[in-house]
Amino acid sequence: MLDGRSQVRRRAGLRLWLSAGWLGALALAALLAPWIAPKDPLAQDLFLGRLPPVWMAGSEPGYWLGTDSLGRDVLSRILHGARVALLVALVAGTITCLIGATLGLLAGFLRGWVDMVISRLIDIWMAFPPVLFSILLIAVLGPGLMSIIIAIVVIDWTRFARVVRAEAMAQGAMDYVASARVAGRGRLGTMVREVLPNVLPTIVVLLTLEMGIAVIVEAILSFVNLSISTDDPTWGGMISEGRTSIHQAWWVLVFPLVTLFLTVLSFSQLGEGLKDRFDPVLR
Amino acid sequence: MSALVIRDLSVRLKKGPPLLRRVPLDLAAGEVRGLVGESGAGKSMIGKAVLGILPPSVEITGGEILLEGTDLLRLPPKERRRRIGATCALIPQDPLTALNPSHRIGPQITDRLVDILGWTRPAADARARELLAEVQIADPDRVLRSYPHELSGGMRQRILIASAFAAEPRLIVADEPTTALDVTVQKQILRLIAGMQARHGTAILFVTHDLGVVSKVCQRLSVLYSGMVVEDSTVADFFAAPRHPYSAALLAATPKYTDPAAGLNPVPDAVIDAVRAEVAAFDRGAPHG
Amino acid sequence: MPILRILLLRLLTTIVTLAGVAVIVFVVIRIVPGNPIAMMLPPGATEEDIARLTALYGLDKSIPEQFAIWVAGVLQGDFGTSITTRQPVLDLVLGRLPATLELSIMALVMAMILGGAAALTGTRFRGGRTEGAIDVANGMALSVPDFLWGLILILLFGVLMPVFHISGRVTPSLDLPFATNFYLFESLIRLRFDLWADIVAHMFMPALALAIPLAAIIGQLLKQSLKETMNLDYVTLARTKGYGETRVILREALRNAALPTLTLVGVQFTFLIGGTVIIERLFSYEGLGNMAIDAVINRDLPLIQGIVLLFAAIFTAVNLIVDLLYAVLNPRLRHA
Amino acid sequence: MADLYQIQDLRLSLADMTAKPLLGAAPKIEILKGLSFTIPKGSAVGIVGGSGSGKSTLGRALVRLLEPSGGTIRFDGADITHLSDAALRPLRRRFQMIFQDPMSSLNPRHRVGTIIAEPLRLHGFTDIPTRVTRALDQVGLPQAFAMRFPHELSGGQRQRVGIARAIALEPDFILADEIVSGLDVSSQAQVLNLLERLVRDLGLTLAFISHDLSVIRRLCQQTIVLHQGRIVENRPTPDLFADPLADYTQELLSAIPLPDPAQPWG
Repeated sequence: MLDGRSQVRRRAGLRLWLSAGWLGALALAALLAPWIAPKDPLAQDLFLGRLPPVWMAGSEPGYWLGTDSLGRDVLSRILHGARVALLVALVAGTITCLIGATLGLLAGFLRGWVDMVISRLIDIWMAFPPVLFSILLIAVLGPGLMSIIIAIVVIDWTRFARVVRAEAMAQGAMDYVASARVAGRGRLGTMVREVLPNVLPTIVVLLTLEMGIAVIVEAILSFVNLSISTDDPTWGGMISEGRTSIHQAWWVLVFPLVTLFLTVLSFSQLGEGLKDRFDPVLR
Repeated sequence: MSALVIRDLSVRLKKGPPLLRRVPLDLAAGEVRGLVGESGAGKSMIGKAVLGILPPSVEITGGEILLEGTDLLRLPPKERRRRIGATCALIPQDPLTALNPSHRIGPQITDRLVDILGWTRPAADARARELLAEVQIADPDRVLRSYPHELSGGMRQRILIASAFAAEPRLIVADEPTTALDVTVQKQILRLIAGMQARHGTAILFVTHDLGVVSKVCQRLSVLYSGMVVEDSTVADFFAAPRHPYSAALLAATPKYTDPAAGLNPVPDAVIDAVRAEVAAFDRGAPHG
Repeated sequence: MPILRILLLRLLTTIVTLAGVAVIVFVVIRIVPGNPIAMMLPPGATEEDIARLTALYGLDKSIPEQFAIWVAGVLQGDFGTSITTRQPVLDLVLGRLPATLELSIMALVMAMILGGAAALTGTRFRGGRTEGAIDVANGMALSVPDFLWGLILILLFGVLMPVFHISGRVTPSLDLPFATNFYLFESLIRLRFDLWADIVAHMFMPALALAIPLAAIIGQLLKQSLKETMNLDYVTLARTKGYGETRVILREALRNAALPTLTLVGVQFTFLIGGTVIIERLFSYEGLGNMAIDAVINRDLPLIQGIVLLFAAIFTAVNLIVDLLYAVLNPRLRHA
Repeated sequence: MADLYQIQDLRLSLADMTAKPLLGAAPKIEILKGLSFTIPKGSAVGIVGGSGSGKSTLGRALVRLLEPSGGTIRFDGADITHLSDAALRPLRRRFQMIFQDPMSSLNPRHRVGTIIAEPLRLHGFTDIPTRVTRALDQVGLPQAFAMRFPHELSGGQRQRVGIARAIALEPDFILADEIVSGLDVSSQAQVLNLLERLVRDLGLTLAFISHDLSVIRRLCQQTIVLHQGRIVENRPTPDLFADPLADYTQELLSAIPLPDPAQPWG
């Protein structure tokens, strides 16, 4: 048993480092994109359209991952796209988490009418198809970074609220909550000091998961042409463009897709890894 | 004739510390033997090893389990399972979780008879009715058609006892069968088990932490500490004068309402140290397991 | 009695939920910038033309007034008229519904088969390498959403090894003899297996993309639930009776373990249906979701309202069905 | 000797959620059906009963984790039956509770030191580190344990932390709810000895809830036998054991298996 645990820990550790490594590298690339990108991501050159990656025949030096139909450098666009993706992930993820987790904690711990109101809101929200709702919101708010962030927060707070509510409810039934009452602690104090630390690991997992989801939502909105603007490089926009020329220039789709895939995977694995590592109960 | 003979049974956590240390045990046909010890002493591990229900994290590293002369550990898994199913039974601890909530009571008593022993369904049903009458359940037909949640805890424990005796086993492992019950219900259930045992002549391995219970239902007992049998006595001898200092201390620690002084004597540190040293010496002498 | 109670309670909350959805959508889409009427008229239209049409669609009234008119219509089965196609919203929406339903149910079946198999295999060989591999696969499938799986499937089975169709619901050149829009179902009934195969070849990849994350969730929850159940006393008891491992899992544990999984799968299935919106777009599949995105882009307000409300109705219906299933399968409720 | 607790016709009902109708409140089940008794200052009272007798509910009402639906609870003369949480707060220091399951009653994310210190901080104590040290000392745990998490301790050690948390506040009254039922006999004896010594040394009043009459016999001067929400017997412990009056008490006593084969039992 002891042995089994150390094996799990090793695997969890590897997972944590791999995902943190990828996200760290990506963040660095995003920060330095204007300096390290080999080309201008917006520069079009119709004579250099649909160039394959450098290791293939017919490629052009300097265009490492090839070009799209307008002759824009795929690598440079991926690097610049990372700026948008990570910004959305961080800002939207954090705000969604704060709002959703707070509402969930209040509903699950305080119960009563607070829970009634919040639960009913969650029910109504859950009756919306989220993708359609976000597209609708972008149509209302107009395209742009702010709109995307607002749309994600407005739609996804229920993800946190639902799970945190259930968890807080389960924790509320534990005797350590009763013993805090016996000690004379008030309701809000008990919630923050006693219950919150026990719900925190769940919140961390949800938060990193949400960051991954935010990246995807941004990509989906770019895909249906509702994100920032058609020119600015975003991964979703590149995927959308690559989808149409998939038989002629696969690299336009594959490279942003792989980047997006690894990023989303890393976010979710990061959360699981962090939970395993910093949970005193599991440790 | 012995119903069960265990020789040198060693069990350990996979690549971990030993849980049972060369345990010897002899259970005569029709005898009730108590297995006592504190939590972690390995008392229920013995019953699980016999029935082949050790958790997957645990492995048997040596010894023999002779059931009516056949070593269970040498049989191929499938045959071993069938033989255990045909000749042994378990009375589990918690009546509330030991019956499958989505099956009716009837099949839960008769399934072994039909599926493993090849009885016809009418014969098995008749047997089930007979058994329920024996454990003093009125209206057996209704009970057989019920789901577990429709019955009380005491009723469920009676059904589990009936089910254990269904195939006239030679050996029953009773794993803390009354720990979850109120003391008044415990008395009824223990009486019921003792009565059934006497009528059917079944040998029972009775796992419990309660020396009071042992003194009421067992003829012999084994006291375990850290997977080692430190004492093997008849009940009469043990309660008159326990031989091992650890088992003597355990007896002194057991509360007794007739004697307010009993029950507040923790096992002295010196006794714990001595028995630990014994275990350590044993491990040095016996690399086995 | 409890089943009836659950039903009634559900019905009440459903009404509240649908009313909430209706109000929110109605308000949100009416703050959309840009006049939808101006968009549908040819460039040379005069101010009077626009005003006349705006009045025709009732868009010149206040939002509460518009809402009252709309609700009155809905209660009589009139969901308004689409601005872009000028057809009744109800006809449009019901025409597309079968395609989306078939896709979702196909995905659900795939997810249950895949997830169930993963959970059972993982439980049967728990503690070993097989379980480890299943856990890793589950973890990957779970953390990557349907949109990405769709793109990956397009690359794998549409481009690299083109075995399935990557767009549409059926090959356009085929002659369809169908009376309803339930193509998959009707082709079976009419014994037109050639058409059925073509429809499946179109539906397979979008359905699989939707199914993968749900399969992972089912696999994970069911396996966890199975493993917990396998430690319960009644399972141990069954082992001592002489039953083998596989039999014990299937006969003793599966049913009890499936119950808690079921309620969670209900919520997840509504997520899957929500996912059809983008997956239908990705695979150019002519369902509700694809229509919804067009409706948003064209500012077709009555159509958006109708579609969103229909989705909400489907979601609540799914939850209702799950609650009923739970009650039927749980002996505790059935006989109480 | 004055009474610390005066309980008059105490009634308590809890909602039965399994029978909740579609609309409106769930029906109430009466758990405690009119209990009257007193707990004298400085005494140890045992409360015994089977499962479903209401003994734990009674305990939780005494420390006002539950609000009674009828009758009165007076603590040191003050009526605390319906006091709000805020009004109770200053009083809370004076009646403390030790829980049955220390794994659930000690917050798994806090260190032992924090668990003991937090209540002190809430009640405005000064020199908290000294008090934590002294509390650990009193329950026989080494100082280093202050830095440990609950899951790193054994069952007996966890229960000592529960005791330390309660006595650190210097209360007048301690409620112990089945605090040894999860422990082996040897650690059971250690914890009981410890509790008995502390109650004596600190002059505490104790209510000890248990299903085990043998334990109560040793620890308590007075025993209350509960059965189905009613008091069936409430007498000085030696009298009760020598000559049980109520049928249920007799049944309870005769059902206990003594570790003695000579006892006529079954």
